[in-house]
Amino acid sequence: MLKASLALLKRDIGLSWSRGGGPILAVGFYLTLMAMIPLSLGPETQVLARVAPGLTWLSLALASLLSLERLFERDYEDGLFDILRGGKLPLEAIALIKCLAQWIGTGLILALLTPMVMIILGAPVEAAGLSLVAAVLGSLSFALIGGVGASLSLGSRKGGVLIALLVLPFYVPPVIFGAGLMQAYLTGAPITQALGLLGAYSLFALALCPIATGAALRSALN
Amino acid sequence: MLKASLALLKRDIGLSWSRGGGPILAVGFYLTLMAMIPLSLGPETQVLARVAPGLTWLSLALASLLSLERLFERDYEDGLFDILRGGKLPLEAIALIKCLAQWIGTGLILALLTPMVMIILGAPVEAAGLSLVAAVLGSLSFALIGGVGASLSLGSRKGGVLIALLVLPFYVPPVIFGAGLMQAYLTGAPITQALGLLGAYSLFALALCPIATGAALRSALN
Amino acid sequence: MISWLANPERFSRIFTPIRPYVGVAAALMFMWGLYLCFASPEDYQQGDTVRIMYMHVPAAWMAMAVYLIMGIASFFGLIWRHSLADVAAKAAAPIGAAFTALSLLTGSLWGRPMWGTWWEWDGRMTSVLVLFLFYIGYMALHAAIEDETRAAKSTAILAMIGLVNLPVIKFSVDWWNTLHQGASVVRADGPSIAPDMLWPLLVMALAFKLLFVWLWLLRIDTELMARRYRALRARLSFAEEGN
Amino acid sequence: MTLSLNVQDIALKKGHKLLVSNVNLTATSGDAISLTGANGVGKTTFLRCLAGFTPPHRGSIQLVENDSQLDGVSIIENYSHYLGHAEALNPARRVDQELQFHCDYLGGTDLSLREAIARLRLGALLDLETRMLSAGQRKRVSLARLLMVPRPIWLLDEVLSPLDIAHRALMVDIMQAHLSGGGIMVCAVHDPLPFDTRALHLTRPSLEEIGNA
Amino acid sequence: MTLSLNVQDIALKKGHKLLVSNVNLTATSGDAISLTGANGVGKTTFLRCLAGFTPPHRGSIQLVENDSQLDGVSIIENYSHYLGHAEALNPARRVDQELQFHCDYLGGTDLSLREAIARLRLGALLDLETRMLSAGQRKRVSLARLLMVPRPIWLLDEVLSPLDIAHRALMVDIMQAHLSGGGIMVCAVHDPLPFDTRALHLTRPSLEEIGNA
Ligand code: HEM
Ligand SMILES: Nc1ncnc2c1ncn2[C@@H]1O[C@H](COP(=O)(O)OP(=O)(O)OP(=O)(O)O)[C@@H](O)[C@H]1O
Ligand SMILES: Nc1ncnc2c1ncn2[C@@H]1O[C@H](COP(=O)(O)OP(=O)(O)OP(=O)(O)O)[C@@H](O)[C@H]1O
Ligand SMILES: [Mg+2]
Ligand SMILES: [Mg+2]
Repeated sequence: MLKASLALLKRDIGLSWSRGGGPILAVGFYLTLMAMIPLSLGPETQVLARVAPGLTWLSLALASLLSLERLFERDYEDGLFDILRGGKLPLEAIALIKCLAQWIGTGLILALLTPMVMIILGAPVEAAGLSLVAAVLGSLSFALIGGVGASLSLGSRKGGVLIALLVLPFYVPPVIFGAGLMQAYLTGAPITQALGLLGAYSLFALALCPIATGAALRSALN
Repeated sequence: MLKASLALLKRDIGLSWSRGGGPILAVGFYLTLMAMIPLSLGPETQVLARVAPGLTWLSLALASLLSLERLFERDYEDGLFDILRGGKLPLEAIALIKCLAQWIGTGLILALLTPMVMIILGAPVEAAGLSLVAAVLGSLSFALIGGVGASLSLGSRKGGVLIALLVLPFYVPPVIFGAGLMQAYLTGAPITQALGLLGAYSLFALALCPIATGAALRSALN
Repeated sequence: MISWLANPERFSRIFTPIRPYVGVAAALMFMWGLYLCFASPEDYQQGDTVRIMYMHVPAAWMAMAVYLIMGIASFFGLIWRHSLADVAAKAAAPIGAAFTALSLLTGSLWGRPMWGTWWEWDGRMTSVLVLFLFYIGYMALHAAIEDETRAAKSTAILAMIGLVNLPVIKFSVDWWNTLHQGASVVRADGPSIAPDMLWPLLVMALAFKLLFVWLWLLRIDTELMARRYRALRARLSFAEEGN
Repeated sequence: MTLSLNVQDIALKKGHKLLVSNVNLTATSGDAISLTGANGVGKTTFLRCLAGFTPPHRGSIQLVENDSQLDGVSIIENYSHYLGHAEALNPARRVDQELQFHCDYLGGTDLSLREAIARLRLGALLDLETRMLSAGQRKRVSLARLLMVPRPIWLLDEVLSPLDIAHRALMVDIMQAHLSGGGIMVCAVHDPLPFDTRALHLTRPSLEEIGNA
Repeated sequence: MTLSLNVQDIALKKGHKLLVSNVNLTATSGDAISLTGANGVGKTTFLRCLAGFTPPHRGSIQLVENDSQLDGVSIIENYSHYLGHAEALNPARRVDQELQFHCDYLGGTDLSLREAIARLRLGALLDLETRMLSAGQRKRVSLARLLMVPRPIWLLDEVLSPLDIAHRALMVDIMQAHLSGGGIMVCAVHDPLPFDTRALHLTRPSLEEIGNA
C-alpha cells in the first residue's frame, strides 16, 4: 500500500514538475497576474493596498483552477484508472494522493510566493509570516475541493469552465477568511478567529473531499 | 472553401454550446467570479465602484483563459488535424475559424454580460453602451491572442498554466485600454483615444494572430 | 558569413579558444569599472546612492539588448532553419532574464531612497516587468515542448512577437509622464550626463557586455554538446535495437 | 492451487441497450478462452465486467480458489490483469518511468521488472518518451505488466493485432507459458489464436430477450 | 485518367533516428501496395510522409497524372485520404454530426454521405455519441470518409484489424472496387490482405547507413 501510494505520488509530482512545469510556470503565472492587477485598477497605492489581500487570494484561487482540468481527465482517457483500480489502493486514497500531488506541484509553490506578492502590492513586510501560513492552508483546501470538481466533471469534456463553476462557490469561504485575516491584521483586529476558521475549513476539506472525489470517480468509471 | 469554413465554424460552435456548455456555463462562471469579488474585497461601495471597471476587465481576461486549453489540443490528439489538413483550407484560416468559434462560444457571451456586471458593481447605467462595445472588441482580441498561446504550447501537455503565462502579458494592453476607457468616461475625460487604441489592438490581433497561430500549428503538426 | 558560422562544429572550433580571453577581459573590465564607480564623485542630489546607477543602467541596457539578440536569432532560425540560431536564442534567455531581474532589483533598491517606494506601477517599471515575464514564458515554453525542432519554432514565434515590448520600454518614459527619468546617455543630441559619471558607466556597460558574451558562448557550447550527446545516444540505442 | 472463474448467466447493458444475455462460462486453471463476436456485440464490455470495473446487469461472476469462494472485489485487485485498447501510457513520460511506476504500483519487484523488459525486448525503448512509440511498441510496453506482476487471470482485449509477426510469436509463447503455469486467459480476438482455445462467441440477444430486459 | 505515385529513394527520420532509407515505390492506377515491416520500423511514418504531413528526410515523392507532374501540396489536398490510428472523432459529438462535418469539410455531397452510410451499415450508429462506440465501430465510422469524398489515393494504416469478419469482407470489397476504378492504395498491415497486392517490406537501415545519416 505504502509503496503504491509513494509510486503514484512520485509519478504525479514528477509530471507536474517535469519539463519546466512546477516552479517556473507557477512563478511566472502568478507574477503575470499580479502585474495585471495594478495595471487594470490603476496604480494608486492606497486603493491597491486596500484591495491587495483580497486580490492575492482571488489570484491564488484562480491559479488553482487553471490546472484542475488535467487532474483526472487525461488519466481517465488514457486508461490509467484501469491500472490504478487493479492495485490495492481504494479510489479515495488515489483521489487524495492525486490532489496532494497537484497541490505540491502548483498550489504550494504559489502559496510560498504569496507573501512576496502581497508586499509588492503594498502590504507591510511584517504580515509575511501570517500570510504564508494562511496561503498554505488555503491552497491546500483549493486543491482538495478542486479535486471534487474535476472528478464530477469527468468525461463531460466541458472541462475548464464547468469545473470552475462547480468549484468556485466552495472557494469563497477560504477567500473570505484569508482576505479577512489580512484585513484584520492590518487594522489590528484579532486574527485568531479568521485563522481558526481557515484551518478548520482546510481540515474539513482534507477529511471530506477525498471521499466525495472517490465516489465521483467511481461513478465516472463505471 | 466557404462550405468547409462554415462546416468547421458550425462544428466548433456546436461543441462549445452543446450539453449545457456555452452560455449557461459562461454566465455562471462570470457571475460566480463577480460575486466573489465583493466578498474578497469587502463590500464598501466606494472602493468597489472605483475598481469595478478594472476588475470586470480582469475577469473577462481570466475567463477567456479558461477554455483555451481545449482550443486545439484535443483535436490535435484525436487526429482531427489530419482531416483538416486534407481539406482545402490553409492552417491560417483554420486557426482563425477556430478562434472565432471560441470567441462566439465564450468571449462574446461574456462581453454581452459585461455592462450588466459593471452596473451591479456600481458603474452608472449610461456607461452600458460604451462598455459593451469595448468588451466586444477586447474579448475578440483575447480569443485571437489566446489562439497563439494555445497553438504554441501544443503537445506540451502542460496546458492551462503555461498558456496563461504566454498569453497574459499580451492581454495587458486591452485590459489597460478597456479599464482606462471606463475610467475616462466616469471622470468625463475624452474617450476616443482609448477606444481607438482598443480597436486598433483588436484589428492588429485579427490580422497577425491567425498568421502566428497558423505557423505554430504547422510546426506542431510536422 | 552568418550561414558559414551557423555550422555548429565550426562555431565551436572558432569560439571555444576565444572564450577564456573574453572571460578574462570581462573580469578586468569589472575591476576597472568598480574602481571607477567608487572613485567617482557623489551626486549633489542623490549622494552615495547614485552608485546604484552603475549597476542599474548597464543591467537595464543588457536586459533589452539580450532580448533583441534573441529576437534576431529567432528570426534567422525561422527563416533559414539554422539550428545554431535556436541554440543561441535558447542560451541567451536565462542570461537576459538574470540581467532583467538585476535591473528590476537595483531599480527598486534605488527607488526606495529616491521615490520613497520599492515599487511603483509606472510605464517603464511595468514594461520591464513584462519583459521579465517574456523571458520566463520563453524559457517555460522551451522546457515544456519535448521535441527539439518544434520547441525551436514555437519559441522563435513567441520571441518575435515579444519584440514589440522593446520600443514600449524605451519610449515609455516619453509616452507616459512617470517617475522614471528620461534618457540621458543614449539620445539624439549626445549624452547630458556629467563626464565623470559617464566614464564609469560606460566601462561598466562594456564589462556587462563582455560578461554576457562569455556566458553566452559558454552556454551555447554546453547546449551544443548536450545535443550532440543526445543524437549520439539515439543512434546508439537504435543500433542496439536489432539484437 | 487450482482456480476457477464461473460466470453464470450474465447479461450486460450499456445505456439502455441490452448487449448480451445468458452468457455462461467456466474457466479453470490452464484454460484459454477466445472471445469472439461482431463489432459492438460487447466483448470489451464483457472483459471489463470480468475485471470488476462494472457490475453485470444480471447474473453473477465468481472466483473459486481451491474450493473456497472469493468475493468480487478481490478479483480485480489480486487475481487479474486487464489490458484494454488504451495503454495507459502518459505521453510526457519515458518508457522506463512508466514501467517502473506500473511495477511499483502493482507490487512487482525490480527483478521482475528487469525480466519483463528482457523478455519483451523493451531495452531499446526505455529512454524514449511514450508518445514517440509506434502502435506496436506501445502495446508491447503495456504488455510488460503481465510479466512484472504475476496474476493468474489475464483479460486481454485484442492485444495481438498491433504486434508484428515476431512479437506475436513471442506473445503466444508467453501466453502458453502462463497457461501451463496454471493461469486463466480470456482474450477478445477477431483472428483466431494459434493454439488450442475454447471459444466463447457472443451474439446479440433475441428480440424477445431485449423486450424483457 | 491514369495516376502514378513515384517515391524515389526516400529516407525517413524521427528525432535523431534514421528509420528507413532507400525506399522506392512506383504505384499506378489499380495498384495495391501492402506495407509490412516490424513494429516501429516506420510504416506509419512512411504513410504520413506520403500524405504530405511531414517532408521526407531525403528523396522525393511525385504524383504524375496523365504525364503531367503535380506538386507535393496537392497530393494531400485533392488526391489522397489518410486514415491513421486516431479516428478523429470528437467524443462529445454524435456519429451523424461527425459524418456530416467530415463530408462538408472535405467537399462531399449529401448523396455521397447517404451512400457511404448505407454501404458501411452505419445507420444504427448514427445517433450514438462517438465515445460510446466500440473499437470496430469507430473504425467503420472513420472509413466512411473514403466513400463520401472520392479521392484516388488511399493511405490506410492497419484499418482492417479492429473489424469483425463480416466487415472485413465488406471493406475488402470496397477496396477492390476502388482499385478497379483506377485508385491506388497503400495499406500498412501485419496480416496479409486477402487479394493480390504488391508488397513493400520496410527494413531497418544497415549500421553503415545509420552512421552516414
Ligand atoms: C524597478 C524599477 C526600475 C526599472 C525597471 C528601471 C528600468 C530602466 C531601464 C529599462 C533603463 C534603460 C532605459 C534606456 O536605455 O532607455 C533605465 C535607465 C535608467 N534608470 Fe531605471 N529603472 C528603475 C528604477 C530606477 C530608479 C529608482 C532610478 C533613479 C532615480 C532610475 C534611474 C535610471 C537612470 C538614471 C537611467 C539611465 C537613463 C539614461 O541615461 O538613458 N531607475 N532604467
Ligand atoms: N450509452 C450507450 N447507449 C447505447 N449503446 C451504447 C452505449 N454505450 C455503448 N453502447 C454500445 O455498446 C456496445 C459496446 O460494445 P463493446 O465495446 O463491448 O464491443 P466489442 O465487442 O468490444 O466490439 P469491437 O469488436 O468493435 O471492439 C457498442 O455496440 C456500443 O454502440
Ligand atoms: N523523437 C524520436 N526519437 C527517436 N525515435 C523516435 C522518435 N519518434 C519516433 N521514434 C521512433 O520512430 C519509430 C516510428 O515508427 P512508426 O510509428 O512509423 O512505426 P510503424 O512501422 O508504424 O510501427 P507499428 O507496426 O508498431 O505501427 C518508432 O520506432 C519510434 O520509436
Ligand atoms: Mg472492443
Ligand atoms: Mg504504425
